[in-house]
Amino acid sequence: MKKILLFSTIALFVLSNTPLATKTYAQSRDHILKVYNWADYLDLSLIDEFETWYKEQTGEDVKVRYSTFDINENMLTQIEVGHEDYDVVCPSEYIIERMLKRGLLQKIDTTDFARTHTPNWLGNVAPFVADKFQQMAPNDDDKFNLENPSLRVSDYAVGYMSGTTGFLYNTDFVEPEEVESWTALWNEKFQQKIYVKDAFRDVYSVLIQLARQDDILSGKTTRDHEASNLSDENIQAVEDILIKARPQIAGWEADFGKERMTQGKAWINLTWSGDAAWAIDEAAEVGCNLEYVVPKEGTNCWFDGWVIPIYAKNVKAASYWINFLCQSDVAIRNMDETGYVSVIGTPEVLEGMSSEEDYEDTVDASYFFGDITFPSVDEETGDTTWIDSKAAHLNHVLYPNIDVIERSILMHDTADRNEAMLEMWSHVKGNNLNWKMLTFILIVVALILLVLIDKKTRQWRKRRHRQALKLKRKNL
Amino acid sequence: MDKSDYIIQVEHVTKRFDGGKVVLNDVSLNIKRGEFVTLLGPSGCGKTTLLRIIAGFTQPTEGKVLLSGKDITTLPPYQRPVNTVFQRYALFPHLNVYDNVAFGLKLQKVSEDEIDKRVMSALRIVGMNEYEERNVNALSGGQQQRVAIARAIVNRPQVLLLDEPLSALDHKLRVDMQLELKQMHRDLGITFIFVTHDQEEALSMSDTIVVMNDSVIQQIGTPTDIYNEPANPFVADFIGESNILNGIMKRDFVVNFMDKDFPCVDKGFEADAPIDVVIRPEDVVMHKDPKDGQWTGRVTSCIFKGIHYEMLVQTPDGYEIQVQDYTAYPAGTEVGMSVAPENLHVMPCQSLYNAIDATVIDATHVFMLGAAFETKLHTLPKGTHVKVAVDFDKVDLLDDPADGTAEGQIRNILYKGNHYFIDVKCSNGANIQVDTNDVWEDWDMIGISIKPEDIRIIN
Amino acid sequence: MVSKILANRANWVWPYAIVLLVFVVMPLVMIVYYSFQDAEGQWSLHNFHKFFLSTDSLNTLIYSIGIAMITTILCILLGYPAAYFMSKKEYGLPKVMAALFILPMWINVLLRTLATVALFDFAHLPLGEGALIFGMVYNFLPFMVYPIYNTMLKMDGSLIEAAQDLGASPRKVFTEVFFPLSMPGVYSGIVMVFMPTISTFALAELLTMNNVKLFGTLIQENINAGLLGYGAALSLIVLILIGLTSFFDSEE
Amino acid sequence: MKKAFANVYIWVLMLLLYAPILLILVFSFTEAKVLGSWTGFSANLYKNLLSGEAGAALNNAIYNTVLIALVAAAVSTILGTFAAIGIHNMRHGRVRSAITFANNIPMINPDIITGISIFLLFVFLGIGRGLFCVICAHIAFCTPYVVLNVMPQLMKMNPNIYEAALDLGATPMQALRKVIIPELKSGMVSGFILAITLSVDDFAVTLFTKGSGTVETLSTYIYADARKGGLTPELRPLFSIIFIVILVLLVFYNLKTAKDTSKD
Repeated sequence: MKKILLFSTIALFVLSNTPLATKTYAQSRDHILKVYNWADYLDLSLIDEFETWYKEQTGEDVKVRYSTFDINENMLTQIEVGHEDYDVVCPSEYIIERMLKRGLLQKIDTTDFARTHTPNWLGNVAPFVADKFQQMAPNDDDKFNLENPSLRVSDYAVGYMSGTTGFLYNTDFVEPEEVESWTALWNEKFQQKIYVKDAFRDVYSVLIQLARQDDILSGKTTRDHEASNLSDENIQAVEDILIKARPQIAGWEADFGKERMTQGKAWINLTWSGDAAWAIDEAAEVGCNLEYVVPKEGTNCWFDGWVIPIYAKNVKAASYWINFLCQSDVAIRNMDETGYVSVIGTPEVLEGMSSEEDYEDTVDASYFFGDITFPSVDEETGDTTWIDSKAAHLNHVLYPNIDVIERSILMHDTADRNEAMLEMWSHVKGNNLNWKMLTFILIVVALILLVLIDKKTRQWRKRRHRQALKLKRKNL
Repeated sequence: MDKSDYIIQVEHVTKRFDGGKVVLNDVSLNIKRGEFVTLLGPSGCGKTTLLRIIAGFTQPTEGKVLLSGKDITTLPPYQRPVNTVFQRYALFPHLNVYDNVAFGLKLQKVSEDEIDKRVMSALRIVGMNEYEERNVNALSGGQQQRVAIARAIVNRPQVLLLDEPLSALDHKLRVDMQLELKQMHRDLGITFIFVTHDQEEALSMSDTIVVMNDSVIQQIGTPTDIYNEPANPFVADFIGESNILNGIMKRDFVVNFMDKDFPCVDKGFEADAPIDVVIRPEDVVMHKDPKDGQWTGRVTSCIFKGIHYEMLVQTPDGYEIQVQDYTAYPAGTEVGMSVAPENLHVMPCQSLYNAIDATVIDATHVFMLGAAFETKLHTLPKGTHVKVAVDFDKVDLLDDPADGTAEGQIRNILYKGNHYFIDVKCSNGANIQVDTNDVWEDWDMIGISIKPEDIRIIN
Repeated sequence: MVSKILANRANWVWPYAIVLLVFVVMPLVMIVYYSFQDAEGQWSLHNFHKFFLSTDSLNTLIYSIGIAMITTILCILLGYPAAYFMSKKEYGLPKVMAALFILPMWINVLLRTLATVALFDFAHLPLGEGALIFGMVYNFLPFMVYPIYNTMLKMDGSLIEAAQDLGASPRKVFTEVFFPLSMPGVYSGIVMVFMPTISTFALAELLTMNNVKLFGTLIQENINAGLLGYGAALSLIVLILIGLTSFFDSEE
Repeated sequence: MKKAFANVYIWVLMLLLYAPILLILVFSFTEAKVLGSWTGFSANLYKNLLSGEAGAALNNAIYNTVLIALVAAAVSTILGTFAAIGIHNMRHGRVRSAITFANNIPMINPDIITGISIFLLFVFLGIGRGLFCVICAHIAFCTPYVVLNVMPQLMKMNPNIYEAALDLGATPMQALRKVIIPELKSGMVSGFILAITLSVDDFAVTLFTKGSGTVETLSTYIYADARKGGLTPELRPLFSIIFIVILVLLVFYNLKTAKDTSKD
């Protein structure tokens, strides 16, 4: 007993003295910035830098409480249902759209910037991304009527990272032409060798383009229309594709795909360009050759952006955080760290990311950086190279050629069809019930019942038998 | 007697447990067919082990067990035509009363009707019909007891073994069960071997009583023999109340104890042979007038025992005699007492002194009773095996085992009228007897010390 | 006053009673409450309607039950002899054996599962149903062995002797007495294995690379996706199942 | 013959049971990314375990785990002991059976149900989840086991000693401290230990009650890590250490109990 009391007192003492606790209780809320971001989605050394930078700018202390999620919906649930008071979060575009519709967002507050003479870098975001944001589907009965010109989505959301969905594949086992098309999913050669990202929206939005490619090419319909039209037929079409692909699929990965690929346990991984870029570098180190390709039928060009939920307690710091991340050098560092491509479209980024020896073939990234050419001077050698956004020596995984962008779609919020999608997804994913199993269950149940019945009947028969004998005895 | 009359013959059975502890020491026993035999003795005397050997749960270390002439020593229990009633019944909790009783018969593949007939009759014998459907856990101790008996007798065993079956029942119930068991034995006509530590139980039920102590049989006989002619002080003391006194056999038909001569019916001892005299309290006749009677004394206590009074009488020369009489003599009254010659039970003493095996260590020490004792100077060479004689009253018992030269445990205490006669088991297994006036308890651990001058070495 | 209340020791239960009310009873009420609410927070049977219409959820449930059955049966088949051998002295197995058997039970379940995954990778065996069942058995075997072992240890030896005495050969002793008497242990073993198997989610995820989904996974997915109502409804179904099994258990 | 079979059987089963553990123990001493390829002996995995960002996270996780376990175990031990005494002294009746029934619920319920139900409660009350919520949940599912461990001691205890203490002039509190607690000690200790292990082991409940990512415990940390890459290299030394610790603890515990039993 004494021991236990001792323990508890120690425990409580510790509790009241933990840095964690002091964070929680001692510090007032407006010196805390609660950042909620995807896992592995930030150069963590930036956190301290932001804290010092914020001090410089505003003269106020702030402590960043950084936590991560790996499922959009999970994060949204916590905010919408759990009312968690995150100050700044980084959801995907369709969630941003939903949060807008449901009035879960508040404007990014840039008013202080001028006062603290802090440059506003929010404009560094590539215009093409801003446009994509603005495209988010209008809907009249929403709290936020997005057609209302006075409302710019970019007031509520600032892009962070972007990417495409495609195939990451191991060149030792897979020929490039084998993965030109999404139909690679059906190739028996890859039995149990394909991992698919456990993200039904992305998978849907790319595979629907495979399902409808004839109509799309013949111009009967548009990619974006099909992608955002979650009719039962469309969902069914995608489901059929996946069912057909089932034997090849070895698993549905939340995050472990890259790991399995670098370990050579899988040959193909339907995943995001960012993961791909990261995995390619990782694999190179252990001498495993991976490549990334966007199949011809089309892809989805996705964005994650920073937003400030209405339950946020420290809007000011949140706004500064977003602004901070929009600096070109910060963007580059994040790209190097995470492998994803920042939406910052400044010449500095273009210059920083292009490299002739690493990427001899060029990509047309003018859609992203605008149509610009400028000389770049190498510090050591001092010789000048011309950088041309139309023919830039960039990593095609990160900055796909314009044609890829032309056949890409923007994902829209599909909350109303959420359940239908989930159902389709689990049809494909989790339906392992087969006849073998069913018969087995039936047999077991039957056996159990038999035993029970047998037991009961035996008792009953015995009882009756005894009754009879009792009678006999009485009669004797 | 013709061997075929014996159903169970236990021949020179010795049981030694792994620890080397001897629980049965060369026990031999013949049990007649149809007898009601009781194994009687204090706890730890080995009676239960003997029963388990007969049942087959335990294998004897030496000797063998015969069942109607056939050697069954190695036969597993389930092949022996004997059944046991266990101390705590051991009824199967997953079966109801009926199935518990039918268990054995089912195994013998007896027909349903036959089973039912026999089960019901067995239940009727123990008065448990009507309970057949009951769950055994829902029964009282007595009822469980009856079911256990029914379960055993239903198989018509040649021998029924009962391992203290009544010990768990309260007194009233026990007495009833005793009568019923006796009745059952008569009706069934099979051999009962009954283990108990309760002498009344033994006396009231058995044809033959086997008194056991210290893993050997002390006496075998009918209850009356055992009671009236106890073979030794232990039996006399263990069975019923008794006054046990040291005495000397003057000559045939004359015994001397309490420094007085008494006429008796015993003869054949050599003159002045030391003996123990046993007088049952109810055999002492009391006289109002101290002059009549063979000796006198003052009543020190008088307790009413229902039918009779139990009194303690102090004789002038310091003996305390236990007396039972139908008339009360209040404490303080002077009385005279006499005992009829035929009621004087004379039994020869095993010995007058302790004769102990010892080994010479050096000129002034011998090793005995598991320790080295100092002796008077002697000339025997080292290592010679000798007998050492120590008088009963020359052994000192000490509270703390550590204080004594040797250690021992008190096994048996006899009150010899004016002193206690104590049996001590020493750490090395040897026994010594001690006369003392100190009061000890059974199982006390004590220290033993003997003065050097009291150790007489004899060859 | 206070001391008067304390004097009656029956009252000492109330603090805990309150905790039970708040953190055990209320939450269960919550499950019921949410399971009868649709997305708009209106009372409705929508969730159950959905459950019984969506073949998928039903299949998952049935499939999970199947897996649970296989796991349980394998655990019994493997565990019963083990418990038997360890509880019987004549096999001369050291007492510490039992402890060693239980030991893995104390390692974090995820780590244990990861260990099995590692084993399969190491042996180049495919992850999937096979791995799942192996992992499940691996994880739950101790929970089966332990109760059986205990009942066997506690069993009254005189019952066995009684059976022998009544003419039961060693085989009969086992079938007629020992086995029936050991059943309670088996039942509690089943209870400890069956339901947890149905409702695990992490194990399935790790052992099959998300390929196989158990009922637990389904619940977790829905909760994560913010479909609290449906998640609650599924949980309620598990609770009902538990009720049934424990009812059967008491039947025995 | 039979004996041989029994031994073989048990040992084979043991081998199967420990194969994965041994595998990881061995490969925790090589840096190979992929378990199975041996890139030479090195203890770096152990060295780096608590260093770097991952190390910091792990540190925090361990810290939280210990903190939660201690608080939860201590509280539920005290709570459970009082509860057991209370229940023991209650009249048999509705209230008592109701409480004992409620007491059984967390033991029968699968963790996921316990976790979700408490999660729903906090959602319903609109309280943000976190350390507090986790600790509450852990107390909720630990206490029943404490009660379960203390009850038998109470059964064994002579019902009169408490009265005897009062009769000899002790106040109820003194009687509790000087008479009852000593009687229940062994039960409470084993209850406390059990509570600790349960709390440390727990995963499902914590996952649903920890809310925002700030409160990671060992299990949730492992889960997050496992979702990334199965058994990532840094988990191997962690696993090995945990295994060894448990092994040592269990050995000590058995020795102790063995001594106690031999004593009486």
